[in-house]
Amino acid sequence: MSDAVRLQLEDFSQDEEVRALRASSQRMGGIAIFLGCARDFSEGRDVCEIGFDAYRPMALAELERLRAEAIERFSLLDARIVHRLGTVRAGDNIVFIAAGAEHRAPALEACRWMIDELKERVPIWKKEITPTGESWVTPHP
Amino acid sequence: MSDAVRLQLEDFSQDEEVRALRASSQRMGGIAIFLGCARDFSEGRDVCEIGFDAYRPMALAELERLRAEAIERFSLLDARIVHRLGTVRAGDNIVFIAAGAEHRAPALEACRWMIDELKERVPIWKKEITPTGESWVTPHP
Amino acid sequence: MIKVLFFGPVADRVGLRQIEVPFRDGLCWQDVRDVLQPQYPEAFALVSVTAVNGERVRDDGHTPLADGAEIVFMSRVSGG
Amino acid sequence: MIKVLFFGPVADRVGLRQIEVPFRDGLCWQDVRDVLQPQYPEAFALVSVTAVNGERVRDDGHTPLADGAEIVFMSRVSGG
Repeated sequence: MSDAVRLQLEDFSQDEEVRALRASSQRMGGIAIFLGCARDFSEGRDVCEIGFDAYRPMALAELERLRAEAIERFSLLDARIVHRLGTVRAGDNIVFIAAGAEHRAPALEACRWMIDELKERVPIWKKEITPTGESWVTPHP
Repeated sequence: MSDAVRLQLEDFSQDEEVRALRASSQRMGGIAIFLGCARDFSEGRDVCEIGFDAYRPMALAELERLRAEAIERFSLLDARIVHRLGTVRAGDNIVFIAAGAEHRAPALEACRWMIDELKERVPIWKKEITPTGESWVTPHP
Repeated sequence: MIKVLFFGPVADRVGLRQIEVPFRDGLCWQDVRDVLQPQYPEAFALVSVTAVNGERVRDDGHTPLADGAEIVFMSRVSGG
Repeated sequence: MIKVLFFGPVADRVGLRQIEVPFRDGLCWQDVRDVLQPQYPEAFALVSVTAVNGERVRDDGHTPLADGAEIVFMSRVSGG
Protein backbone atom coordinates (compact mmCIF):
# COMPACT_ATOMS: atom_id res chain seq x y z
CA MET A 1 0.00 0.00 0.00
CA SER A 2 1.19 3.54 -0.70
CA ASP A 3 2.57 5.73 2.07
CA ALA A 4 0.13 7.83 4.11
CA VAL A 5 2.15 10.98 3.34
CA ARG A 6 3.53 11.60 -0.12
CA LEU A 7 4.95 14.24 -2.43
CA GLN A 8 4.51 13.11 -6.00
CA LEU A 9 4.39 14.29 -9.59
CA GLU A 10 1.53 12.05 -10.65
CA ASP A 11 -2.17 12.41 -9.87
CA PHE A 12 -3.90 10.29 -7.21
CA SER A 13 -7.22 8.50 -6.91
CA GLN A 14 -9.44 9.57 -4.05
CA ASP A 15 -11.16 6.21 -4.00
CA GLU A 16 -7.78 4.52 -3.48
CA GLU A 17 -6.70 6.97 -0.81
CA VAL A 18 -9.95 6.55 1.08
CA ARG A 19 -9.72 2.77 0.78
CA ALA A 20 -6.22 2.89 2.27
CA LEU A 21 -7.35 5.25 5.04
CA ARG A 22 -10.26 3.05 5.92
CA ALA A 23 -8.18 -0.12 5.94
CA SER A 24 -6.57 1.11 9.16
CA SER A 25 -9.75 0.70 11.24
CA GLN A 26 -13.30 -0.57 10.99
CA ARG A 27 -14.32 1.86 13.68
CA MET A 28 -14.13 4.81 11.31
CA GLY A 29 -17.53 6.51 11.18
CA GLY A 30 -16.52 9.87 9.70
CA ILE A 31 -13.95 10.83 7.08
CA ALA A 32 -13.33 14.46 6.20
CA ILE A 33 -11.42 15.26 3.05
CA PHE A 34 -10.02 18.44 1.62
CA LEU A 35 -9.08 18.49 -2.03
CA GLY A 36 -7.22 21.50 -3.35
CA CYS A 37 -7.24 21.97 -7.09
CA ALA A 38 -5.84 24.32 -9.67
CA ARG A 39 -8.25 27.06 -10.64
CA ASP A 40 -8.11 28.57 -14.12
CA PHE A 41 -8.61 32.01 -12.71
CA SER A 42 -6.79 33.76 -9.90
CA GLU A 43 -6.85 37.42 -8.91
CA GLY A 44 -8.39 38.38 -12.22
CA ARG A 45 -5.89 36.58 -14.49
CA ASP A 46 -6.31 33.39 -16.48
CA VAL A 47 -4.05 30.65 -15.18
CA CYS A 48 -3.05 27.83 -17.52
CA GLU A 49 -0.73 25.90 -15.27
CA ILE A 50 0.62 25.89 -11.77
CA GLY A 51 4.23 24.96 -11.06
CA PHE A 52 5.59 23.89 -7.69
CA ASP A 53 8.95 24.16 -6.07
CA ALA A 54 9.63 22.40 -2.77
CA TYR A 55 12.38 21.83 -0.27
CA ARG A 56 11.51 18.18 -0.54
CA PRO A 57 13.11 16.49 2.49
CA MET A 58 11.84 19.17 4.85
CA ALA A 59 8.41 19.34 3.18
CA LEU A 60 7.99 15.60 3.59
CA ALA A 61 9.16 15.69 7.21
CA GLU A 62 6.77 18.58 7.97
CA LEU A 63 3.87 16.71 6.38
CA GLU A 64 4.69 13.60 8.41
CA ARG A 65 4.79 15.71 11.56
CA LEU A 66 1.52 17.43 10.62
CA ARG A 67 -0.17 14.06 10.20
CA ALA A 68 1.18 12.74 13.52
CA GLU A 69 0.14 15.92 15.33
CA ALA A 70 -3.36 15.78 13.85
CA ILE A 71 -3.80 12.13 14.83
CA GLU A 72 -2.73 12.94 18.37
CA ARG A 73 -4.56 16.22 18.77
CA PHE A 74 -7.92 15.09 17.34
CA SER A 75 -7.74 11.38 18.34
CA LEU A 76 -7.95 10.34 14.71
CA LEU A 77 -7.93 6.71 13.66
CA ASP A 78 -5.83 7.64 10.63
CA ALA A 79 -4.91 10.50 8.30
CA ARG A 80 -3.36 10.87 4.86
CA ILE A 81 -1.76 13.75 2.97
CA VAL A 82 -0.73 13.75 -0.69
CA HIS A 83 0.71 16.87 -2.36
CA ARG A 84 1.64 17.03 -6.01
CA LEU A 85 4.79 18.67 -7.32
CA GLY A 86 5.94 19.47 -10.84
CA THR A 87 3.42 21.25 -13.02
CA VAL A 88 -0.35 20.81 -12.98
CA ARG A 89 -2.99 22.21 -15.30
CA ALA A 90 -6.20 24.12 -14.54
CA GLY A 91 -8.69 21.72 -12.99
CA ASP A 92 -6.05 19.26 -11.78
CA ASN A 93 -5.67 18.01 -8.24
CA ILE A 94 -3.00 19.67 -6.10
CA VAL A 95 -3.43 18.39 -2.58
CA PHE A 96 -5.45 15.69 -0.84
CA ILE A 97 -5.94 15.63 2.93
CA ALA A 98 -8.08 13.07 4.72
CA ALA A 99 -8.87 12.59 8.40
CA GLY A 100 -10.72 9.54 9.70
CA ALA A 101 -12.27 9.34 13.15
CA GLU A 102 -15.01 7.46 14.96
CA HIS A 103 -17.29 10.50 14.70
CA ARG A 104 -17.61 13.41 12.32
CA ALA A 105 -16.64 16.39 14.48
CA PRO A 106 -12.97 15.47 15.08
CA ALA A 107 -12.57 14.36 11.45
CA LEU A 108 -13.89 17.69 10.14
CA GLU A 109 -11.85 19.74 12.60
CA ALA A 110 -8.64 17.81 11.93
CA CYS A 111 -9.04 18.16 8.17
CA ARG A 112 -9.39 21.90 8.46
CA TRP A 113 -6.48 22.14 10.87
CA MET A 114 -4.20 20.14 8.56
CA ILE A 115 -4.86 22.24 5.45
CA ASP A 116 -4.49 25.48 7.43
CA GLU A 117 -1.20 24.29 8.94
CA LEU A 118 0.07 22.92 5.63
CA LYS A 119 -0.40 26.33 4.06
CA GLU A 120 1.53 27.94 6.91
CA ARG A 121 4.49 25.69 7.38
CA VAL A 122 5.21 23.20 4.63
CA PRO A 123 8.05 24.47 2.38
CA ILE A 124 6.30 24.33 -0.99
CA TRP A 125 5.94 27.32 -3.31
CA LYS A 126 3.39 27.75 -6.07
CA LYS A 127 3.87 29.63 -9.34
CA GLU A 128 0.99 30.62 -11.61
CA ILE A 129 1.74 30.30 -15.28
CA THR A 130 -0.49 32.51 -17.42
CA PRO A 131 -0.50 33.27 -21.17
CA THR A 132 1.47 36.43 -20.44
CA GLY A 133 4.06 35.16 -17.97
CA GLU A 134 4.53 33.51 -14.63
CA SER A 135 4.50 34.70 -11.06
CA TRP A 136 4.96 33.19 -7.62
CA VAL A 137 1.86 33.16 -5.50
CA THR A 138 2.00 35.53 -2.56
CA PRO A 139 0.21 33.94 0.36
CA HIS A 140 -2.44 36.04 2.02
CA PRO A 141 -1.42 36.71 5.61
CA MET B 1 -24.28 12.70 -15.62
CA SER B 2 -25.85 11.54 -12.36
CA ASP B 3 -27.97 13.92 -10.27
CA ALA B 4 -26.24 16.13 -7.71
CA VAL B 5 -28.55 14.85 -4.97
CA ARG B 6 -29.44 11.18 -4.76
CA LEU B 7 -30.86 8.49 -2.48
CA GLN B 8 -29.69 5.12 -3.71
CA LEU B 9 -29.18 1.50 -2.73
CA GLU B 10 -25.87 1.06 -4.52
CA ASP B 11 -22.46 2.35 -3.53
CA PHE B 12 -20.86 5.40 -5.20
CA SER B 13 -17.41 6.32 -6.43
CA GLN B 14 -15.86 9.39 -4.88
CA ASP B 15 -13.68 9.95 -7.91
CA GLU B 16 -16.80 10.09 -10.10
CA GLU B 17 -18.66 12.38 -7.72
CA VAL B 18 -15.72 14.75 -7.52
CA ARG B 19 -15.33 14.70 -11.30
CA ALA B 20 -19.01 15.64 -11.66
CA LEU B 21 -18.70 18.36 -9.01
CA ARG B 22 -15.68 19.83 -10.67
CA ALA B 23 -17.23 19.79 -14.13
CA SER B 24 -19.49 22.63 -13.02
CA SER B 25 -16.68 25.18 -12.80
CA GLN B 26 -12.97 25.56 -13.50
CA ARG B 27 -12.77 28.19 -10.80
CA MET B 28 -13.02 25.61 -8.05
CA GLY B 29 -9.94 25.86 -5.84
CA GLY B 30 -11.18 24.00 -2.76
CA ILE B 31 -13.41 20.97 -2.36
CA ALA B 32 -14.43 19.72 1.08
CA ILE B 33 -15.91 16.28 1.41
CA PHE B 34 -17.53 14.42 4.24
CA LEU B 35 -17.87 10.69 3.96
CA GLY B 36 -19.92 8.87 6.56
CA CYS B 37 -19.38 5.15 6.84
CA ALA B 38 -20.69 2.21 8.81
CA ARG B 39 -18.58 1.41 11.85
CA ASP B 40 -18.39 -2.14 13.14
CA PHE B 41 -18.66 -0.92 16.69
CA SER B 42 -21.15 1.41 18.28
CA GLU B 43 -21.83 2.14 21.95
CA GLY B 44 -19.93 -0.98 22.95
CA ARG B 45 -21.72 -3.46 20.68
CA ASP B 46 -20.51 -5.10 17.49
CA VAL B 47 -22.49 -3.96 14.50
CA CYS B 48 -22.69 -6.20 11.44
CA GLU B 49 -25.01 -4.20 9.28
CA ILE B 50 -26.90 -0.94 9.22
CA GLY B 51 -30.38 -0.71 7.77
CA PHE B 52 -32.08 2.48 6.67
CA ASP B 53 -35.66 3.55 6.49
CA ALA B 54 -36.59 6.82 4.80
CA TYR B 55 -39.59 8.93 3.92
CA ARG B 56 -38.16 9.07 0.44
CA PRO B 57 -39.95 11.94 -1.31
CA MET B 58 -39.49 14.26 1.66
CA ALA B 59 -35.89 13.11 2.26
CA LEU B 60 -34.98 13.86 -1.34
CA ALA B 61 -36.72 17.24 -1.24
CA GLU B 62 -34.95 18.14 2.02
CA LEU B 63 -31.58 17.14 0.56
CA GLU B 64 -32.24 19.27 -2.54
CA ARG B 65 -33.16 22.19 -0.31
CA LEU B 66 -30.07 21.63 1.85
CA ARG B 67 -27.85 21.73 -1.22
CA ALA B 68 -29.51 24.89 -2.57
CA GLU B 69 -29.26 26.60 0.81
CA ALA B 70 -25.59 25.67 1.17
CA ILE B 71 -24.77 26.98 -2.31
CA GLU B 72 -26.51 30.25 -1.52
CA ARG B 73 -25.26 30.68 2.04
CA PHE B 74 -21.59 29.84 1.39
CA SER B 75 -21.37 31.08 -2.24
CA LEU B 76 -20.42 27.62 -3.42
CA LEU B 77 -19.74 26.84 -7.06
CA ASP B 78 -21.44 23.47 -6.62
CA ALA B 79 -22.39 20.82 -4.06
CA ARG B 80 -23.41 17.17 -4.13
CA ILE B 81 -25.10 14.84 -1.63
CA VAL B 82 -25.52 11.08 -1.98
CA HIS B 83 -27.13 9.00 0.78
CA ARG B 84 -27.47 5.24 0.61
CA LEU B 85 -30.58 3.36 1.67
CA GLY B 86 -31.29 -0.35 2.08
CA THR B 87 -28.72 -2.25 4.14
CA VAL B 88 -24.98 -1.61 4.32
CA ARG B 89 -22.24 -3.60 6.00
CA ALA B 90 -19.54 -2.51 8.41
CA GLY B 91 -16.99 -0.44 6.53
CA ASP B 92 -19.39 0.54 3.75
CA ASN B 93 -20.14 4.06 2.64
CA ILE B 94 -23.33 5.65 3.94
CA VAL B 95 -23.27 9.30 2.93
CA PHE B 96 -21.18 11.51 0.67
CA ILE B 97 -21.30 15.30 0.89
CA ALA B 98 -19.11 17.57 -1.20
CA ALA B 99 -18.86 21.36 -1.36
CA GLY B 100 -16.79 23.14 -4.01
CA ALA B 101 -15.81 26.81 -3.79
CA GLU B 102 -13.14 29.14 -5.10
CA HIS B 103 -11.34 29.00 -1.77
CA ARG B 104 -11.07 26.50 1.03
CA ALA B 105 -12.83 28.25 3.93
CA PRO B 106 -16.36 28.36 2.46
CA ALA B 107 -15.99 24.80 1.12
CA LEU B 108 -15.01 23.46 4.55
CA GLU B 109 -17.70 25.43 6.36
CA ALA B 110 -20.43 24.43 3.93
CA CYS B 111 -19.49 20.76 4.15
CA ARG B 112 -19.75 20.81 7.90
CA TRP B 113 -23.03 22.73 7.79
CA MET B 114 -24.56 20.26 5.35
CA ILE B 115 -23.75 17.13 7.35
CA ASP B 116 -24.91 18.79 10.58
CA GLU B 117 -28.19 19.87 8.97
CA LEU B 118 -28.68 16.52 7.26
CA LYS B 119 -28.48 14.79 10.61
CA GLU B 120 -31.07 17.17 12.05
CA ARG B 121 -33.69 17.37 9.37
CA VAL B 122 -33.60 14.74 6.66
CA PRO B 123 -36.18 12.00 7.35
CA ILE B 124 -33.91 8.96 7.33
CA TRP B 125 -33.65 6.48 10.21
CA LYS B 126 -30.78 4.12 10.91
CA LYS B 127 -31.01 0.68 12.52
CA GLU B 128 -27.99 -1.19 13.85
CA ILE B 129 -28.08 -4.91 13.23
CA THR B 130 -25.89 -6.86 15.66
CA PRO B 131 -25.40 -10.59 16.21
CA THR B 132 -27.92 -10.40 19.07
CA GLY B 133 -30.65 -8.27 17.51
CA GLU B 134 -31.38 -4.93 15.99
CA SER B 135 -32.11 -1.48 17.33
CA TRP B 136 -32.88 1.94 15.95
CA VAL B 137 -30.19 4.52 16.52
CA THR B 138 -31.15 7.21 18.99
CA PRO B 139 -29.64 10.49 17.85
CA HIS B 140 -27.63 12.37 20.41
CA PRO B 141 -29.30 15.71 21.09
CA MET C 1 -59.28 9.65 3.01
CA ILE C 2 -56.19 10.81 4.91
CA LYS C 3 -53.07 8.66 4.58
CA VAL C 4 -50.89 8.36 7.68
CA LEU C 5 -47.39 6.94 7.19
CA PHE C 6 -44.93 5.61 9.76
CA PHE C 7 -41.19 5.06 9.38
CA GLY C 8 -38.28 3.71 11.38
CA PRO C 9 -38.80 3.22 15.11
CA VAL C 10 -42.33 4.66 15.01
CA ALA C 11 -43.37 2.12 12.35
CA ASP C 12 -41.88 -0.68 14.45
CA ARG C 13 -43.90 0.36 17.49
CA VAL C 14 -47.13 0.90 15.54
CA GLY C 15 -46.56 -2.41 13.76
CA LEU C 16 -47.79 -0.84 10.52
CA ARG C 17 -46.32 1.46 7.91
CA GLN C 18 -49.58 3.01 6.77
CA ILE C 19 -53.03 3.74 8.17
CA GLU C 20 -55.96 5.39 6.45
CA VAL C 21 -58.22 7.75 8.35
CA PRO C 22 -61.57 8.89 6.93
CA PHE C 23 -61.66 12.49 5.77
CA ARG C 24 -64.21 15.00 7.04
CA ASP C 25 -64.43 18.73 6.45
CA GLY C 26 -62.30 20.72 8.85
CA LEU C 27 -60.17 17.76 9.94
CA CYS C 28 -56.74 18.92 11.16
CA TRP C 29 -53.53 16.93 11.76
CA GLN C 30 -53.91 17.40 15.51
CA ASP C 31 -57.32 15.67 15.29
CA VAL C 32 -55.66 12.71 13.56
CA ARG C 33 -52.98 12.60 16.22
CA ASP C 34 -55.63 12.76 18.98
CA VAL C 35 -57.28 9.67 17.48
CA LEU C 36 -54.10 7.64 16.93
CA GLN C 37 -52.01 8.52 19.98
CA PRO C 38 -54.21 6.63 22.53
CA GLN C 39 -54.08 3.55 20.27
CA TYR C 40 -50.28 3.65 19.88
CA PRO C 41 -48.97 5.45 22.96
CA GLU C 42 -45.49 3.88 22.78
CA ALA C 43 -45.05 4.89 19.17
CA PHE C 44 -46.26 8.44 19.77
CA ALA C 45 -43.90 8.78 22.74
CA LEU C 46 -41.16 8.94 20.07
CA VAL C 47 -42.86 11.46 17.78
CA SER C 48 -41.15 14.82 17.64
CA VAL C 49 -41.99 16.14 14.18
CA THR C 50 -45.10 15.99 12.01
CA ALA C 51 -45.09 16.40 8.25
CA VAL C 52 -48.11 17.07 6.08
CA ASN C 53 -47.74 16.43 2.35
CA GLY C 54 -43.95 16.16 2.74
CA GLU C 55 -43.50 19.45 4.57
CA ARG C 56 -42.69 19.80 8.25
CA VAL C 57 -45.70 21.46 9.85
CA ARG C 58 -45.19 24.81 11.49
CA ASP C 59 -48.79 25.49 12.40
CA ASP C 60 -50.41 24.61 15.72
CA GLY C 61 -52.17 21.60 14.22
CA HIS C 62 -55.48 23.32 13.57
CA THR C 63 -55.18 24.17 9.87
CA PRO C 64 -57.79 22.10 7.99
CA LEU C 65 -56.42 19.28 5.82
CA ALA C 66 -57.44 18.64 2.22
CA ASP C 67 -58.91 15.26 1.35
CA GLY C 68 -56.08 12.91 0.30
CA ALA C 69 -53.49 14.59 2.52
CA GLU C 70 -50.49 12.54 3.65
CA ILE C 71 -49.42 12.84 7.29
CA VAL C 72 -46.20 11.46 8.78
CA PHE C 73 -45.59 11.36 12.52
CA MET C 74 -41.80 11.12 12.81
CA SER C 75 -39.31 10.37 15.55
CA ARG C 76 -35.97 12.21 15.59
CA VAL C 77 -34.11 11.43 12.41
CA SER C 78 -30.82 9.52 12.49
CA GLY C 79 -29.51 9.49 8.92
CA GLY C 80 -26.00 10.31 7.80
CA MET D 1 31.62 23.78 3.60
CA ILE D 2 28.13 25.12 4.32
CA LYS D 3 25.46 24.49 1.68
CA VAL D 4 22.89 27.26 1.19
CA LEU D 5 19.75 26.37 -0.81
CA PHE D 6 17.16 28.63 -2.39
CA PHE D 7 13.65 27.74 -3.54
CA GLY D 8 10.69 29.38 -5.24
CA PRO D 9 10.68 33.16 -5.46
CA VAL D 10 13.92 33.46 -3.48
CA ALA D 11 15.74 31.19 -5.95
CA ASP D 12 14.39 33.24 -8.84
CA ARG D 13 15.71 36.47 -7.34
CA VAL D 14 19.09 35.00 -6.39
CA GLY D 15 19.33 33.41 -9.83
CA LEU D 16 20.79 30.27 -8.24
CA ARG D 17 19.42 27.30 -6.34
CA GLN D 18 22.57 26.55 -4.36
CA ILE D 19 25.59 28.39 -3.00
CA GLU D 20 28.48 27.01 -0.97
CA VAL D 21 30.03 29.05 1.81
CA PRO D 22 33.34 28.07 3.41
CA PHE D 23 33.08 26.65 6.91
CA ARG D 24 34.98 28.10 9.85
CA ASP D 25 34.73 27.27 13.54
CA GLY D 26 31.97 29.17 15.28
CA LEU D 27 30.17 30.16 12.06
CA CYS D 28 26.43 30.78 12.70
CA TRP D 29 23.52 31.03 10.26
CA GLN D 30 23.22 34.74 10.96
CA ASP D 31 26.85 35.18 9.81
CA VAL D 32 25.97 33.44 6.54
CA ARG D 33 22.94 35.66 6.12
CA ASP D 34 25.04 38.76 6.83
CA VAL D 35 27.38 37.76 3.99
CA LEU D 36 24.67 36.91 1.45
CA GLN D 37 22.01 39.53 2.14
CA PRO D 38 24.03 42.51 0.76
CA GLN D 39 24.73 40.50 -2.41
CA TYR D 40 21.06 39.54 -2.96
CA PRO D 41 19.03 42.26 -1.23
CA GLU D 42 15.90 41.68 -3.35
CA ALA D 43 15.89 37.96 -2.60
CA PHE D 44 16.43 38.48 1.12
CA ALA D 45 13.61 41.02 1.23
CA LEU D 46 11.33 37.97 0.81
CA VAL D 47 12.98 35.80 3.45
CA SER D 48 10.83 35.14 6.48
CA VAL D 49 12.00 31.76 7.74
CA THR D 50 15.40 30.10 7.99
CA ALA D 51 15.92 26.36 8.20
CA VAL D 52 19.12 24.60 9.26
CA ASN D 53 19.42 20.93 8.36
CA GLY D 54 15.73 20.77 7.52
CA GLU D 55 14.49 22.28 10.77
CA ARG D 56 13.07 25.74 11.17
CA VAL D 57 15.52 27.66 13.37
CA ARG D 58 14.23 28.95 16.66
CA ASP D 59 17.51 30.33 17.98
CA ASP D 60 18.68 33.91 17.52
CA GLY D 61 21.09 32.90 14.77
CA HIS D 62 24.16 32.63 16.96
CA THR D 63 24.33 28.86 17.56
CA PRO D 64 27.49 27.55 15.85
CA LEU D 65 26.93 25.44 12.75
CA ALA D 66 28.58 22.08 12.11
CA ASP D 67 30.67 21.68 8.96
CA GLY D 68 28.43 20.39 6.17
CA ALA D 69 25.31 22.10 7.50
CA GLU D 70 22.51 22.92 5.04
CA ILE D 71 20.83 26.31 5.36
CA VAL D 72 17.68 27.42 3.54
CA PHE D 73 16.49 31.01 3.53
CA MET D 74 12.78 30.77 2.70
CA SER D 75 10.03 33.14 1.69
CA ARG D 76 6.49 32.54 2.98
CA VAL D 77 5.30 29.19 1.74
CA SER D 78 2.37 28.91 -0.67
CA GLY D 79 1.67 25.22 -1.09
CA GLY D 80 -1.69 23.52 -0.89
